[in-house]
Amino acid sequence: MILWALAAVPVAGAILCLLIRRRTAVFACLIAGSALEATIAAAAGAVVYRRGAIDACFGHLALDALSAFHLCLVTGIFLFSSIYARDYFNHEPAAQSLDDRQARRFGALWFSFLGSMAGVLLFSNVGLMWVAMESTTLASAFLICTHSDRLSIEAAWKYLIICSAGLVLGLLGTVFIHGASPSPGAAGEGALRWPDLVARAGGMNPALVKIGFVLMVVGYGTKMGLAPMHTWLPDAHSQAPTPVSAVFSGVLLNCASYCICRFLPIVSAATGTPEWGRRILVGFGLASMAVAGVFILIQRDVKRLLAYHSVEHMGIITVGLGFGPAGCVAALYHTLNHSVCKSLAFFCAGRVGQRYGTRNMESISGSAAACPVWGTGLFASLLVLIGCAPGAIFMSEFLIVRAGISGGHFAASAVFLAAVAVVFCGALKHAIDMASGDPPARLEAPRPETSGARALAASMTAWLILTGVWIPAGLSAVFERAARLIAGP
Amino acid sequence: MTGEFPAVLVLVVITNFYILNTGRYVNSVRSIALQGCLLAVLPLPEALAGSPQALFLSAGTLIVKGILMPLILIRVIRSTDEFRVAQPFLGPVASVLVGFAILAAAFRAGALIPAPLRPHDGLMGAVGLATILTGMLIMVNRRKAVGQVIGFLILENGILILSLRISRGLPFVIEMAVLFDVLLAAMIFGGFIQSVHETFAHTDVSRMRKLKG
Amino acid sequence: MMTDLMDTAREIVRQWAFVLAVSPILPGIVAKTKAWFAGRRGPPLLQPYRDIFKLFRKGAVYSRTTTWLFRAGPVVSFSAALAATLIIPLGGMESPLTFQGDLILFAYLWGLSRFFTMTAALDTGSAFEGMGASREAAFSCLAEPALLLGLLALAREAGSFSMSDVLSVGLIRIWSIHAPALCLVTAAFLVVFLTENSRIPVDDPNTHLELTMIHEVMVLDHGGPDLALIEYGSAVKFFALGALLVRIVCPIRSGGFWEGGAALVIGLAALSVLVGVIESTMARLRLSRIPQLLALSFVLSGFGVILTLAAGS
Amino acid sequence: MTLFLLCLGLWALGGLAGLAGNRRMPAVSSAAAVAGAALGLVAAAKVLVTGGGAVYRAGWQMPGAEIHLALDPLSAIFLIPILLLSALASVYSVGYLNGRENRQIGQVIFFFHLLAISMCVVVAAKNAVLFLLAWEVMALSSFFLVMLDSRETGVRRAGWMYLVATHLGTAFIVLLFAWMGSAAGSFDFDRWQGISRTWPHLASAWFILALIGFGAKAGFWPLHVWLPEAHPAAPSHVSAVMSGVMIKTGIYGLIRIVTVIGPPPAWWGLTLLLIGLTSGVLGVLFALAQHDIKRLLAYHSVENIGIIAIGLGGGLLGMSYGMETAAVFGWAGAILHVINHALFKGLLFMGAGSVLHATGTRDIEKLGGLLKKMPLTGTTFLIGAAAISGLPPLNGFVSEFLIYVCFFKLALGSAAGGAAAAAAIAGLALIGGLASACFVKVFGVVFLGEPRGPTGAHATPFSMATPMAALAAACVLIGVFPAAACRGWATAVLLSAGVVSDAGAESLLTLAGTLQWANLCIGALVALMILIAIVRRWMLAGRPAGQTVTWDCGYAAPTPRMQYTAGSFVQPFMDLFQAILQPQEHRRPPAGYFPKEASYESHTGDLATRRVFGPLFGWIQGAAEKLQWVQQGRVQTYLLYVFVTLAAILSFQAFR
Repeated sequence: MILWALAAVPVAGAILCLLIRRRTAVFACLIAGSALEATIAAAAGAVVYRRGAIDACFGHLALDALSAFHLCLVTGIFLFSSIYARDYFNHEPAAQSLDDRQARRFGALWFSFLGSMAGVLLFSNVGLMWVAMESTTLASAFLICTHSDRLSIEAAWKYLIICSAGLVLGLLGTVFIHGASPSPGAAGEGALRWPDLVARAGGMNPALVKIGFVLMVVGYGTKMGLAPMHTWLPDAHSQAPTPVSAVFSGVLLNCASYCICRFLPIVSAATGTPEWGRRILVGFGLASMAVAGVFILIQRDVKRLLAYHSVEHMGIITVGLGFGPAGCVAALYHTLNHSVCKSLAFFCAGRVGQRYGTRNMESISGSAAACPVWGTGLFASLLVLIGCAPGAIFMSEFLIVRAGISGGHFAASAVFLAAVAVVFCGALKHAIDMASGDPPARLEAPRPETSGARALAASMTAWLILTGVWIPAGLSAVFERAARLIAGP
Repeated sequence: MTGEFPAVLVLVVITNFYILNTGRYVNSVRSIALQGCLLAVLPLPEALAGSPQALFLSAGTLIVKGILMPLILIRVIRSTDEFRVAQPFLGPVASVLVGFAILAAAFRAGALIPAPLRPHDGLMGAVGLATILTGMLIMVNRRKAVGQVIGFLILENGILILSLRISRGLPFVIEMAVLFDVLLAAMIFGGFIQSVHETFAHTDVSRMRKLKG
Repeated sequence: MMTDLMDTAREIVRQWAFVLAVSPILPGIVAKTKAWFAGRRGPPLLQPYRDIFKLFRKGAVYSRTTTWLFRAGPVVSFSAALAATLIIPLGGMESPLTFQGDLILFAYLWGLSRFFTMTAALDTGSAFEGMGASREAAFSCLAEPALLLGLLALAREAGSFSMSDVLSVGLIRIWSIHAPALCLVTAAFLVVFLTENSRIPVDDPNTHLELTMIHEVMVLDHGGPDLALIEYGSAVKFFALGALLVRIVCPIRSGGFWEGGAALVIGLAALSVLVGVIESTMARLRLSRIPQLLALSFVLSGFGVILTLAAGS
Repeated sequence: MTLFLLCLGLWALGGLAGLAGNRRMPAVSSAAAVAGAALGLVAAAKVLVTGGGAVYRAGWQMPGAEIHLALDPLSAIFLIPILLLSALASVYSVGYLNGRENRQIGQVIFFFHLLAISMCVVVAAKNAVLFLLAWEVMALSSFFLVMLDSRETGVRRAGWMYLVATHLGTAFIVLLFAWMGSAAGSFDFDRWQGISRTWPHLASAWFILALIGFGAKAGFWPLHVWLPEAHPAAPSHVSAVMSGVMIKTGIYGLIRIVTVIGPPPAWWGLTLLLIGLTSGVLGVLFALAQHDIKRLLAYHSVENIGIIAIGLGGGLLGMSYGMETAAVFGWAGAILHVINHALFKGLLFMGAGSVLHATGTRDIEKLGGLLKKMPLTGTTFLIGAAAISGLPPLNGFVSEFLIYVCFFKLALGSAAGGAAAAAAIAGLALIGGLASACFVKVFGVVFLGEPRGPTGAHATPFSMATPMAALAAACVLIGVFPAAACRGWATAVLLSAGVVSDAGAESLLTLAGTLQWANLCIGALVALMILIAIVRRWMLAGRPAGQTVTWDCGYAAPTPRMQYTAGSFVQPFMDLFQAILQPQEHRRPPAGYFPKEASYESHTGDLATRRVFGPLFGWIQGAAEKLQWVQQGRVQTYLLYVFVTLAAILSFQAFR
């Protein structure tokens, strides 16, 4: 029942948005709808936490610890972004601002994006999961070019074509996994339900599963932004309106990583050793971190900078997943930290960019003085992002290294730290130069921020520091349970 | 028994080569339509064996891949005036030769794919693989947006063939969902190409290179 | 404990009295030797006593630029020199204050005296005195390692690193076994001795109006009792460093304080003559050559250490 | 332990009070700081006197982590300078910050208190995760303090270099802790004790990691590059704390890890010795060449860290050769030097801050004659300068003396250690000579002579003067009464560090005896100095004492411009060590018979920055720029990446 509700809210929201006339009402609808979805997701999460996995519709819809965790994260970030979106579009210059028609379209797409992501997490059937994943691409492509200018269309086209081509490989991977079962046809419609697949994994043809998994990693990895398939990511993140960038980076990538997670237990059961799959993940993760490091060093656009940070952090999460059970716990912890921190960073970067009228970091200086809330927030979130304690990301990276070392991955851990260090050097310079110095004289006196904006920035920062020094017991239990689903007990 | 249609499979390969060779997008789209119709034949034996789902699947494939998607593409081509294939990175002759190399490689690699179901049937796997690779080649090789979409559709067709070879097709619901998804994708691609055309006055995506680094 | 302390205090006072009484004669001997070489009659042997006495009775003139540091400089350098003599054993007996590590203190006391001489020089704001201080600093920081390495070589031979043990009668035995190492160290110490006492070929104590001078130029502005303290202090320094050299070269055995003291004074007189001879027969080195000379002395001590290490292993 | 926690609490309250942004808050915060420090000092003293420890444990929701604070003698001996200097610096800051915006003052107070708390936690933490967290908070809070005047480009650069250096160091520590933690199966330091018995072949790898990781914080050459940038940029009381105690947490970490790992092989000691010699000599040489007083002091921190490393190296060599007495002297010397350096470097930075506060410049070439205008600052600065030069009868001499003794003992006791000892002794002597030259330069040029520029100066406010006087007094007390100053802690600390196994060991008695004798000698020296000063005064009493201009070989009208400058003072050194210093000179020689203008300027950049890190970072940046072609914007190429990656992995998997 609750699962159906989760699926229904976005659909209803999308339809409602199309019916509403005024843009203010659309934004109210966005906030209300995503708040409702977040509440239901939290309730569902609580049920899962209390009673274990739940399902509906003959097991096609299901929610277990892993997907419940991701669902709560998705809906939470979505709620924040919806709140932020209203503020953001209110501050856009007149030429860029949404009119009623555009707002309606934005609202409908926004809800369908939410719905398709919820679908990815709710479908227990990996085939339908793929379909939902592909529809996130389709739903979000138009969100990127909300303002249809040349750059955003270029970015959206790259996003659309690369992600579609990549994801279609994921479909092929699903086919291979399906074909690897001893008798794929016999299982009928439930053949691709995840619990069944895991149960049958021991008897699967390992060679086919391996091919399937490689296809899967490349396919979903494209969507997740793993190098060298990440190329669409900086373009899309930088050109999308900031609330969309925040959702992209904050949760869309997580959904892709979630898809890969789902296949890990199947691979380790089918190949008889967990190491094979993990090695591939570690390789991709490290490559992403290295590539991100290179491009962060030479970046000039603040949103592209954040986008490459996403590449880096997806790499970190992937490496964590490749480091075994303890690494999975850390990777999930990191997923949470990255989502909160990155969306905060995007929120701040977006507003700072609006204030300066540019995203070029060389033209942004003294932002901490020029717009105290967002400039300071940008600096703080960048510091957390590059791994300064007591930010939560420091701790999760430490835990990943710990998992790597205790798993004997010395070389990988060393490369991991080296890549983090390169990113640190590059990004810190950008962060310092943006936050301090003298603001340009042309800026008019800052408008006072709404208390809602202040509260948003402050609460997210506080959360990041809080979880950096203390993980609530419930949260760590969630990580443990979800990690057990990925990496086995 | 599905897939006992060597002639159909050979025709699929020939359409691939034709698309690689042709200089006009309308011809490519016609071949895509033909390919869609050919794919619709593949589930027929199962449908004749009394599976209504296979019949639905066949009909769905025919409607979506044989009719709707080509129509969408033709409309896009008409509205954007992009009839001719812009000079690709590899010329038509080179493309065909590479296509041939792909085919040869696919026959070699198709034999490498372990097939628990029917160890002796090499043709279907090879053709599926060749079609996938051809789709990739076209996506990489064509400059214009329509060309890339055509490549994507061929890639998708290849996956369909290969899935029949590997696992006798995915479960019905999923196949239908995928079909629907692909249709949606084609529509959105179409819409996008139109806005690209409106904004840039051309659809040569290899010239959209403002975003880099 | 209390009686021990009283004994030590008595010994200290006795040693100081001895040093203060004897040391000014040594520059007198040097001057006499130089006069003899130059064919002059020269000042009387006891002239330094008279100079010091005369200066002590004078008043003083201070520059308006100076501060209390200018006045403190001579006090500190004189006390440091006098304190250093406590560590040197006179004759064949132990010095009043002796412990493992006293030779480090010995070396550092010169550093203290130098530090305050240099600051006092800079206190005048004079370019000349600043220049002197700068050169003093540069050359002494090369001389100090030479001194400490030489002491290390001796310490290794003696198996102890208190000055009294190093300069004990045991040296006679060491001369018979490790003469080369001791020769090297002696040569190094001679250079250090000449440098620290501002003697030719490093410095010329007599002509402080030349731009090339080092030590004397630093004390240009001092007068009266301050200058007396400086002069007296340099005599004591001559005594202390000279005693080190003399005791290495002739580690004679003698029973009591007075016999040993007398023997030491004879040795120091000989050293003064030697200094006079060197000053009369050699020219001052060019300023840029001085670091080379000091580096040489460092190498000599270092080689001495290497020899003792090789012998030990 | 309650006292210690109470101390942290008071500091925290003080920090939060600072945020209130009230005019009176600085005084309130520093009162809280002083009260907290007093409590903490009592706690530390109790530990040192009883030799026991105090423990506080609490659960912590973090994998592998536990809030485990414990004061053992080693922690306590580091805690003392931390608390002392932080509290004094807090008092100093009341006057120093006066005149800045309220908001800025609030920030400084908050981060300063955070820095102090995190330093305390670093030395008290017994859990690796807690240690790491405190370590990073320490780095971050000091980063914000360095960045206080971040409108200046130089300050931003300094902040960047500082945080990068310290964070790269942390990366090594993370690796080290993760590794040791997984080897020991726990992140508790107590469980790591003697870990090299179980994992003998890994101990050296750990040592190297610790050396790099903690060395970056401590400022071992060539990881010191951030020091000469960050210290001048930070407010002076912060520089005092950073240089005086924060970099010592690196030494603490190294000592903690080395003592935890187990018996050291000889090459550890040799490595530390070599690093120490390099840091010491190069640090002081580059200090000589600087004209910025705070930059110069920063290089002296490198030098003094070098001396500490030399002492530690000697201690480790003594342990590995089984020469307990030598080891005791090396360790005691190194640890005492940690305290001493905190005292005199804190004092010197505060002095430099007073000069900066009074004149508005850090360039020593523009200063002069300040002793008359700022007598207290000048006198205390002189004491600090003499102390850092290692001169008797001040505290710097005592610790260097102990280190010397260590090496003499090593040289006398073993042939193997002889060469190392000779190198150490020669190096220490050279360092000592150069340091005293450098401080003669600083003190002479800044405080003596006549003012060189038109800078005005005002007297030092009371709140700034008091801490300096206290520190100077501490320097003198330790110097004059070395035996009393060391007796209290040496036994407890050396026992807990595992250098000696028995409180009544002969080596400890030797240490005490030697110190007693040194005390006697120094006492004699001090008595003599006082006596002579009195005699001199008695002689001069009633005699005429004239006042005139400096004679200066007969110039009639000397001007301040004719004084020797710092640049000319160090010219012989620049000539001698030109190959290492490589100064960049800008000269305009006088031309013609009546030259109007001529000038000479020299600037000495850091060797490691220019020759190692600059080119390295430049190379990385250049390589990154070259790699940009990977992403040239053509979507077809991007698709190719996806397909080629797939093909590559599949074929790689197929052919394996």
